[in-house]
Amino acid sequence: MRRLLWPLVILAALLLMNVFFTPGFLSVQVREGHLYGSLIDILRFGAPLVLVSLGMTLVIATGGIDLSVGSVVAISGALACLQISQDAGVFTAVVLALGLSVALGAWNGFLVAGAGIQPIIATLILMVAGRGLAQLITDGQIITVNDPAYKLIGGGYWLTVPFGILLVLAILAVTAFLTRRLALGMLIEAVGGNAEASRLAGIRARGIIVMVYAFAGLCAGVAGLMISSNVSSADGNNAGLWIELDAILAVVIGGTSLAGGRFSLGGTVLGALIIQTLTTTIYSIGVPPETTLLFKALVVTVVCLVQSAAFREKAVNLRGRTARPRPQAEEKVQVPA
Amino acid sequence: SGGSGAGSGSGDGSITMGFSQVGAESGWRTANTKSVQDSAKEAGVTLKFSDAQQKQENQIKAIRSFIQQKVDVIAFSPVVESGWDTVLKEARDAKIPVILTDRAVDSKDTTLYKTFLGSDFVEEGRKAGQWLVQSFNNSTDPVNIVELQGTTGSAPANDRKAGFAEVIGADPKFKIIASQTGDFTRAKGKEVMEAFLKSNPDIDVLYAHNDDMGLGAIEAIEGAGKVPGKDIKIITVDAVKDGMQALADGKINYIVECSPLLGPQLMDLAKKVVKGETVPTRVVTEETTFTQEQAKAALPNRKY
Amino acid sequence: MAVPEPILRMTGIGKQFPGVKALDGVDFRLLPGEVHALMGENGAGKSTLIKVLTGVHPVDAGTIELDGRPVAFAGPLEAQRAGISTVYQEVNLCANLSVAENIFIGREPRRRGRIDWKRMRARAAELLARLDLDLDVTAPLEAYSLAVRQMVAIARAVDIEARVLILDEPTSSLDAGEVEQLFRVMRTLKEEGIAILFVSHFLDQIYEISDRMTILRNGRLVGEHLVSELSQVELVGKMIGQELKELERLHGAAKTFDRKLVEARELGRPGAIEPFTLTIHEGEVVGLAGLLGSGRTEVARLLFGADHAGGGEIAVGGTPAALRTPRAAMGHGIAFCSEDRKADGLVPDLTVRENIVLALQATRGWTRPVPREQQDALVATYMKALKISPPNPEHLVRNLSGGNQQKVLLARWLILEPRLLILDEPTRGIDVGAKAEIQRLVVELSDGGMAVLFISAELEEVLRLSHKVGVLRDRRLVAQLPNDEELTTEVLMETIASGGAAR
Amino acid sequence: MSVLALSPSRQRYLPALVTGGLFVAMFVAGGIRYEGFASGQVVLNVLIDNAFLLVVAVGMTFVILTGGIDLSVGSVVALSTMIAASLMSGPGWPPYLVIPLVLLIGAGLGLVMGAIIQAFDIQPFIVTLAGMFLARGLCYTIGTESVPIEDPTFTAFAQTRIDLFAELWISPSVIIALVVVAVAAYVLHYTRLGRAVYATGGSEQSARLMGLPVARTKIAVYTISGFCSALGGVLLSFYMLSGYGLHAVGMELDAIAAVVIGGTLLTGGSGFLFGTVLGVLVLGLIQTIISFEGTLSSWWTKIFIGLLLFVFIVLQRLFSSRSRR
Ligand SMILES: Nc1ncnc2c1ncn2[C@@H]1O[C@H](COP(=O)(O)OP(=O)(O)OP(=O)(O)O)[C@@H](O)[C@H]1O
Ligand SMILES: Nc1ncnc2c1ncn2[C@@H]1O[C@H](COP(=O)(O)OP(=O)(O)OP(=O)(O)O)[C@@H](O)[C@H]1O
Ligand SMILES: [Mg+2]
Ligand SMILES: [Mg+2]
Repeated sequence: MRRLLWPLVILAALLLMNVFFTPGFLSVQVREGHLYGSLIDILRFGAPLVLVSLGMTLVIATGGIDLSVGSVVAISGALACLQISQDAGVFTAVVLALGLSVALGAWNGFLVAGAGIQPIIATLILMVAGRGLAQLITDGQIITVNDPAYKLIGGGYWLTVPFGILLVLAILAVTAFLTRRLALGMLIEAVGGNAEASRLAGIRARGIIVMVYAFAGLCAGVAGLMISSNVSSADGNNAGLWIELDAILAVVIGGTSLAGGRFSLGGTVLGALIIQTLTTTIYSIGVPPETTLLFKALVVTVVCLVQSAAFREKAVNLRGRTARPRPQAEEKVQVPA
Repeated sequence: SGGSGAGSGSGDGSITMGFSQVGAESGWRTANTKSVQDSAKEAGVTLKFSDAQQKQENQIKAIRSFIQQKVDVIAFSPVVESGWDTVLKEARDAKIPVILTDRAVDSKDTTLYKTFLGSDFVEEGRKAGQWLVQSFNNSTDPVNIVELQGTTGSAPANDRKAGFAEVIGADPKFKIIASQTGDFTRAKGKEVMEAFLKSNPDIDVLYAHNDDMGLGAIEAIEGAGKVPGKDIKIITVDAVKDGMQALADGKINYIVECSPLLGPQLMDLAKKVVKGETVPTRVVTEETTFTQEQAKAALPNRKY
Repeated sequence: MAVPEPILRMTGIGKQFPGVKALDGVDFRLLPGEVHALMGENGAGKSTLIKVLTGVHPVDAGTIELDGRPVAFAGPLEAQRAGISTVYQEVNLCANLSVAENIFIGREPRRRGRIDWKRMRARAAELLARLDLDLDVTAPLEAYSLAVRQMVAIARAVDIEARVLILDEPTSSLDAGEVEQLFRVMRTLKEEGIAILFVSHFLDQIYEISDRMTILRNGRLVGEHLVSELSQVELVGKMIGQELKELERLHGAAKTFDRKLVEARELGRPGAIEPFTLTIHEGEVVGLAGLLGSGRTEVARLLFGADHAGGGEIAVGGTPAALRTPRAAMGHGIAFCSEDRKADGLVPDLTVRENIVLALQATRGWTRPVPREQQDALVATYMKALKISPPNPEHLVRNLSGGNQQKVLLARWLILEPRLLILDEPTRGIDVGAKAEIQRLVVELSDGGMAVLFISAELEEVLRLSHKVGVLRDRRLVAQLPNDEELTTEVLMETIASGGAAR
Repeated sequence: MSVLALSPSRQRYLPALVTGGLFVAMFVAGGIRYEGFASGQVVLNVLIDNAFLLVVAVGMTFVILTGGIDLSVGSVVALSTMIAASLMSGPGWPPYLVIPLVLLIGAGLGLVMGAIIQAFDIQPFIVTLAGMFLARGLCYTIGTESVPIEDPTFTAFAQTRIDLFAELWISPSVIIALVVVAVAAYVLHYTRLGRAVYATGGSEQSARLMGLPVARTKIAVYTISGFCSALGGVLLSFYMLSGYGLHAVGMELDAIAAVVIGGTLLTGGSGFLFGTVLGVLVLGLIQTIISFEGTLSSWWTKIFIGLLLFVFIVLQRLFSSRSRR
């Protein structure tokens, strides 16, 4: 729990900053039977990022990385919209899209675990080719669909709550169950923490790695459905562009090390929400596009400094002036070369 | 196989053209590519097509490789205006004529290319501004405008913003109260518009640098319980099919066309250039603007 | 004889880790030209004292004086500059670099600003020859076993011209011959007036080499004594705070076993171990003896499926079995506790509990978690039996002392209750008390029908436990001797030396 | 199974050797398939067109060898072009002032990032990501338009051809890049800094306990990477004769890919500069093949790049996989 403290503080600070600029920022109303407000927007637009980050967390915990999620997002949305535009049922479309996403994820996993290729390169292949595949599916055009059932996934509401949020909560719950109630989490952490030791402890690391990449594919696939459903169209060119970077950032902000090992699902969710809040903040307080990146740089720097125990310690030391006495031995005691 | 286009390629009429496209970042661009490819086929031009994936260095590399392959003519849509002198000089030294499409280059040396075929983004911004000025000319109330910009730093975003600002700047009642990049995409357009709607209670006009962002914004506006086209007037640029549909449905008020269908004109120019005929140094594509009524009429024959 | 001025004096040293008081008011002094042993149980604070001294950890309380001047090093680099050369407990070398580089990195011989690789290699070979070691110094260190790495670390430390040499359990994987080489070098250094701080859990070694010792218990100073004035029994009493029961010879005579459990026929792996044939029976403890690099670890890894065999076959319980992966071997009830706990054993970022149940969980698959109550019960039992300290199962393994980490690794395999337990140097770095406990456990388990393959550099230990001893030399199984009255360490040494011709 | 029987000490060169062999094979295959491909100039063009990437990848190699990563390189490249262009076109600074300044700024940014990573023990990914945002953001604050460079020195540099024999030529940037590679190889192999880089990547904790100046080494590699990025930016501005905030978008990924394709492990401690050179050449060659192929649509281009990469990586794996220990 303590690990989540600092991400929480940062999130709260960002939200407060918004209240300062837009006093009604935190208010949530029911409008036309839907929840309506900036907070809901953050959750709704953040939902795909949370999902992708969730998959990314497990991949990173095994000591890997998945650059292809953005392409999978595009492919999944493209395939679903193509199917729907060709009069296939929404259900078929969704199943096909998710099936393909899982297969693509498993392919990554196979390259990493089976062929022993470094994750960053293994997934780079799909990152590049997958974007092409998405464009191939859409023929480079934007496929517009008008299907209320499909619209529900990313743009609709259920019991006044945006459906996407519910979907993310459900997947989050399942993931938490699989990893923390069942033993998957511990085995993943073991593989990421010391692969050879895990092998010698009898863990079937390959299976776990393939599964984790497939799960990342699934998450990206669902996110792709959400994104395309939200705007009722599939954009093979732009959907999910750079989302892998945001997702990795979310995981890192959430306190999971890129070296693998220990992971924190809660931290990742907070990380993703911080990123989405930051984006919304930029829009609503009117940071001009030319300075957006400077603002982002500033926030990311503050985030990582605040998270760093070393920084906090040094900051406290500086205030209390309790710096350690420096050694005096250097000048006198010479080492023979 | 068809590597070299038989020397200077003047007599037998078989022309090899090297075409370096910016990328495939939008439906507009894809339509542009298709138009070039289709009309090349029709005109009997062998097309060497290369996609630069939005990177100038890739375009430079592609042009180099066209020179290497000794094509008869090179055409390309520059990612940006600057930085083409070196490679264009190489083309000139190799005696390969160059045609610019879609965007210009800012080189002072105009002998580097034969002609420039394309739209004028600043003019597009101006047209959008002019319609706005006209449709509000009998009111004196302040007009609150929000702007959805294209990708930060990209030429269409810079120019469409500048042209628009130039025109509306003349009258202080027009106020751009918020301006953000929507990266030319629907998803971003929607997301940014949602934020605008929350932080700015009265928005009168939305100016989007392309249809897609406008279409995304329409969803946001509807989601906020307002009526696009009525409560908030919407101006966009491009006139792709989905945009025209929305215009015809009354959800958009005005679209400035930016036509991607440069192919036929490009092939004509290429043939002339290869034959050594003189061509005008600036060929503007035939483009228009659409109101809601015009859209209803034009929609049935809209190809892309 | 007047005691000379100490070169190093630590007074009132205190060190607090989150939840653990590792050092509490410890005084320590080191005289020039002496070998000073630092004694204590696992987790007593020996390594921490060394790390605090060399600036790996900042001190919380107390002062350190070198040559009468107060010092506080910011890190090993500064300590080294001030003339303190250290071999830390876990072999801390870079396995990706060559042997020569590991010895010289940071002080490479240079000519006109550039590293003189040729001279570096030559000097490295020379240095290793001083320790009686003949290695390809251009090969990456990862090609060598843990024991060799330990020797390389020692070579590095003794070559740094220092006034204080600190060796934290340098001998834990070494066999008698290597230890002898090390001691020879230590004596030379001592004669040159260098002060040596030495940590080991082998009491015989302490009594052989040390002049003086300081004893720690639970982070507190128990006392400083001249080695000649304190008997082994007294020492152990001071270390653990109570008398230790006499170490009896646990397996007197060779028994006969009739139920074959694991049979390896012509099992081998080119370049690693010649084909060997070995039969292990239920309830039998088979010891493996041999010199450093003789191939003991390779035998164990093949039996566990950790490496792919190049030829031969294995039968378990009479039926042929394909042990291609560790997992497959575990399916046949075989467990393997590896010698290199850092690289092949523990997951440092997981807790003690998680590390202990890891193998058990692996055999069950991720869908059937070991219930938490069962985990807690198992972990509590073994933490108590092995005296793992601090007694908190939720501690991260990385923060445990070396010996306690070793116990955690052992516990992982013991809770599996395998049919064949392969122990590769299981008592590495474990204190006398716990060692006896572990040996007792092995006997108990084998009496209960479990077979054990026991590998140790300590021949006495092998003899004390085994019913049968396999002898390896130059990666070949040269002899299998029943452990009867005639088998003594001398006989074993002789067999190793002669390559199986003796007897 | 190992195809080549190498002694353990030589075995670490295997990935680089395999990569080199595959590069040649790829080139030969291209020569058979495309007319005009099998010429020396095509290889030289790969160098000419990727000189800046090579320089950036050299810096990245240092960082990755310590087990870190630097995401800021692409933006620092862009920032360098932008600063150079705007200083020369606006106040009209001379190039001999501008270039050192740009290099200084690049190295300075790297230094600051390295210092933050080291002092506050923060993951390099996140710090350099902030650096990436910062540098790109600075570009936009300077200007969102592309700024042409008309300085005669730059133009001359851009258009100079250094003729080799038989009508082959290279650009001065290639020479600069090769010099950078040579210097870097020397530093990595023959200086203490270089060896400390490998040691830090092998095990940071061990390196520290062995008394190596780990902190200094880590800060140094980010400074080197920042410097190389700035130099890459200068080369890019020779190549493009313009400064632009959108230059070199995603170049960090190209650089990382080149390093990793070259056989360097992302976890640090293992790899060679020669591999990085090969990695850059492979990426460049893939691009050349694409442009010779000539008929690929935008999306088939991407799919084809992915496929070529895939085939390459799998073959590389196949030939260099050693039997486990
Ligand atoms: N980094 C750390 N964080 C927290 N606790 C630590 C850390 N390092 C050591 N400890 C604790 O300090 C105590 C002393 O450990 P130390 O390593 O000094 O023991 P030791 O005497 O060297 O034992 P051994 O013989 O097993 O090596 C132990 O209880 C250990 O758990
Ligand atoms: N003295 C040596 N000279 C050369 N190589 C050695 C030496 N000692 C060990 N090796 C290398 O270490 C590898 C591992 O050997 P192995 O682990 O089987 O030895 P071991 O009998 O278990 O001895 P120990 O574990 O005590 O080193 C061997 O394959 C060999 O390459
Ligand atoms: Mg210790
Ligand atoms: Mg061994």
